Amino acid sequence: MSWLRTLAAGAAAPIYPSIGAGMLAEVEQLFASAPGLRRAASPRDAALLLVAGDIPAEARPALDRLHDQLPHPRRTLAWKAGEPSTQISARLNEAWRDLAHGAPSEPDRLPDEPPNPWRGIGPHGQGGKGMMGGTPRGRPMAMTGADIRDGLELDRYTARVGPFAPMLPPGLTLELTLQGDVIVEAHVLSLPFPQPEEADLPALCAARMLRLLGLEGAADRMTRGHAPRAAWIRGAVPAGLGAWPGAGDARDRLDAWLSGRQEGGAPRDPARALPGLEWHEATLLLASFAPGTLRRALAEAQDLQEIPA
Amino acid sequence: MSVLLAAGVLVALALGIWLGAWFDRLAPALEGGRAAGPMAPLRDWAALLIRDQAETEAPDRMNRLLAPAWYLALAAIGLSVVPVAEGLALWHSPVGIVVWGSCEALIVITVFLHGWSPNAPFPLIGAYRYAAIGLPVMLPSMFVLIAAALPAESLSLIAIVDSQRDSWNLVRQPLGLPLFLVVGLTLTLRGPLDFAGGVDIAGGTSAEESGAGLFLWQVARLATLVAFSALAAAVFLGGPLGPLLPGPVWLALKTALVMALTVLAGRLIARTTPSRMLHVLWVWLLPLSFAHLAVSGMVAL
Amino acid sequence: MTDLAIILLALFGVWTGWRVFRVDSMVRASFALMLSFIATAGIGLLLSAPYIGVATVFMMAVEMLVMAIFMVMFMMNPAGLNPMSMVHQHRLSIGAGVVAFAGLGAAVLLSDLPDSPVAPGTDVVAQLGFELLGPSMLIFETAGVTLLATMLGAVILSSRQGRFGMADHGSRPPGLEPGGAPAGRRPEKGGGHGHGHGGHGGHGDGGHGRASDDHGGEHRGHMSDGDHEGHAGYSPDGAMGAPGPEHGATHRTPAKSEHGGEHRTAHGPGHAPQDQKAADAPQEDAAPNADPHAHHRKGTGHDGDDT
Amino acid sequence: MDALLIIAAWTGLAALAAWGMQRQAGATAPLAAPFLGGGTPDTHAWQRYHFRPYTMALVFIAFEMEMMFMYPWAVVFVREGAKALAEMGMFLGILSVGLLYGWREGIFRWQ
Repeated sequence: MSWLRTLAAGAAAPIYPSIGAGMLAEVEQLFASAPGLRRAASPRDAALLLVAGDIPAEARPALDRLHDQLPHPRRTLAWKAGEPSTQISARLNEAWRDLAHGAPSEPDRLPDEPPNPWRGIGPHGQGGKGMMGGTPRGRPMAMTGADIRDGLELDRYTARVGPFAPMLPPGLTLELTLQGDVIVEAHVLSLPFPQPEEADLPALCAARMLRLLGLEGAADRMTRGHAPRAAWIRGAVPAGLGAWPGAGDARDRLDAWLSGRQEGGAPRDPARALPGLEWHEATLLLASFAPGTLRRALAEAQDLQEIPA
Repeated sequence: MSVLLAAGVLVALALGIWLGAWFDRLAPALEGGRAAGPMAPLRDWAALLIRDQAETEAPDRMNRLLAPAWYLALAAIGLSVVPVAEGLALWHSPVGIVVWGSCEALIVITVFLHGWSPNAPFPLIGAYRYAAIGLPVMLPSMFVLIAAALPAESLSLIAIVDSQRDSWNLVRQPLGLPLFLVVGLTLTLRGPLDFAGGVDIAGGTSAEESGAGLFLWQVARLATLVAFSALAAAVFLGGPLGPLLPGPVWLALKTALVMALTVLAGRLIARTTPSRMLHVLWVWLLPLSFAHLAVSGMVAL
Repeated sequence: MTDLAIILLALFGVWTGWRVFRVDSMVRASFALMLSFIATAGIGLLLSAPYIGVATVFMMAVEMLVMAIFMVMFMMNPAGLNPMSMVHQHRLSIGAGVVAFAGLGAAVLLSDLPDSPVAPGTDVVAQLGFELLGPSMLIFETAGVTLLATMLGAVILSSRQGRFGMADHGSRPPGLEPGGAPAGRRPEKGGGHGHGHGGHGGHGDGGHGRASDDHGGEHRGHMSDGDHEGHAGYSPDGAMGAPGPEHGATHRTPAKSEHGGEHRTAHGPGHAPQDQKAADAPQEDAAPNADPHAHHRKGTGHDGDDT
Repeated sequence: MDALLIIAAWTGLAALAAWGMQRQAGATAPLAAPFLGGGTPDTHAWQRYHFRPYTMALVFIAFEMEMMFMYPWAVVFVREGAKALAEMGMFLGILSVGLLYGWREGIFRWQ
């Protein structure tokens, strides 16, 4: 199958970036302009894990989990601040060519243990008893709770999302409880990583929202510094989403960015606004604030909450 | 004869899949990005095929394996009812547009299964979102195809093509193609109607897919693009009708045109939130297709 | 040849029908049933009923998808992660099955089935159309009215948010003049609204059904009150209420506390004992009943306690 | 008969291709874990999933059932002329009432 490997080596390198402190803007520029690189939507679609910038010690376990979710063959590359993007781009391309030609894959970083022991437990060895009991195949089943919109007692799914989730600002970890695709509870576990001021540039902020609206091409175009070519950009953002006094709503902020202005207002405790929102609305809301603004607002809210306790 | 025709459909499908993938790689040029050469789709597929397919935690293994197969098969079945030349289709169904409608309904199920089977949160959200949008999108599709059946006095696609000898349905029923494009974007999981995917859910139903599974899914999406475009070409652009060139060539050209249109629309229109899109579908697009049917009825009388 | 195909399809239909009851996953069960219907549709196709056959596939595909969605929504262990049995009430169902099989079998064997093959080239679909517009017109229009009733019934039974507020809070139109009595018919036992918990629109509903009902239900009314474990008011058009300063302290309360307890913190002190009692009482029978229209029945049923 | 053969052939071919190409080898536990951007879930993702537009789904089924009457109607529309137009107009008129009602009650969105 060497012809298949030769063919594959010529393809764009599929990369999942895990973005650390200070590298958000640079990673975005890299994927918008460097040739031969493709930003994968999830690690399953990637062969290379790009670790950009410094990853704080708290985020290391998450990085290990992410690493192990890349299918074989896989390889990790670190991109430290200061290395020019042409150089990292060349390294990434070379690593992909190696992998395509059969270079060895990296082993798992975490031990091969299920989240809970289950083998041999229960009447059929599936790890559980009865209809809902035990930990069938290693995990318990979700249990019911009342919904905040219509009160139906359906299951609540609790998970921690982030810090390297593609739809959240890098570094932000949320503990979310979902009913269907609506968030019924949200807590901030870790703040977004600090980013340099250039990450707050209007064009980059607008591009992040465009990506969430499915306009990959237009977002790349904005990142490269041109006006986007797309229809229904404003209209696609629901009116009134993420409205704060003095900060307008998400649509206003996108408008401001599209016309090259920095948005002015800051939200108060944005995480509190998440419950009650559908998933897409929630991601749009978080993306409708510049990373720096969002980080400050989340940090302030955390300080506030710690005092009365 | 039938076997030859079936082989022809298969070859056309394969070529169409490659063309669709290439269109996808050409489109960035419109936005000042890089256009890729004709080999690019093959390279991308090879890159998928040399990688492993990751198993998920306690998946519905059978459905995960077969969802791409059903998607692909439905595209091929849908394509089989499209007349390739005047009066000639692989499947001479007297109810061609109902067959296509069934394929649409089953495609929604297939996408749902694809998102359900890995037992992971983002694919699951994608699956349910898509079901919520995919179901009501079928209504405009039915209205549009029924409107096309009025002047033909038949549900057969051969008769519908035949009824366009004097003027194409594109002229008689100008709203038809734009409305049907909405259906096409939904069935091929593209752009403003790609509610099965999206960055906000890390690729949605495909978020846990890798290797050959992802390859098959992408190929099936493109196959559906080909089938949809061929059907749209037959219903609105007169299919194989045309001067000088033989019928199949005309059909191929018109199919390629509709494919390009769909790719463009998918790239240039923003995707709103699912709740809002549901509202748009029922409150705007459904009455619009109602009106479309009424006007087409008047014109046909 | 056709006979063989019909036999094969019938066998496939029976086998997939049997699978419905043997699989653990609701999704697999629904779509196994769909395959069974598709096999039947295939037989229709062979019996020169192309429209009926293909339309069966169309209809059943859509319906089984919706059924799968609802089954997953309301059934315990929907994916069959723990093995389970889909079969209940064995004796009764075996009896019912045998009777149904015998009855239908007898009907097929004893009735005088027509034996007139459709002439090739007949436009069956057009005949169906003429039938609809001719002799069966009344049936056809009746179907329209029936389906309208279905749609209205579905909306009334399952939709909670109506024009005039939550369905289980009475959902009554506003007065004809400002401050007047609500227009429209009064619900038999009186709705939750207008029962004199001045200012607190919905709090009188503490006695409604399950405590969890209010928990979600009063959402709209409470947008600015800052309770409910800290969500800043969702209004249906996606607008976010601005979180006010009073959102501060109550927010970090763990969500899984009893609903009654939360209500105490949420309501003013004057309301607390009464609401606590009202909220606790129905919680006893608050089995996880996820049936959407159960709200309405339960809601009105408990209303008397409160008023 | 042809139709069934065509359907069976395409389905069979596609299933064979899927079966032959895909290899779902048993993955290690960390590789199989669901992707959450580095985070972890508490429970299985499969759950009593809250499908928000449930009322819409019910109304949709009723509406779709009604649409099935329109296919045979379309075939004879031109031949029957005004009569067909009037009848279907009445039929659709009755059903539009249902849609209007649903729209007023706000069912065409996430509940």
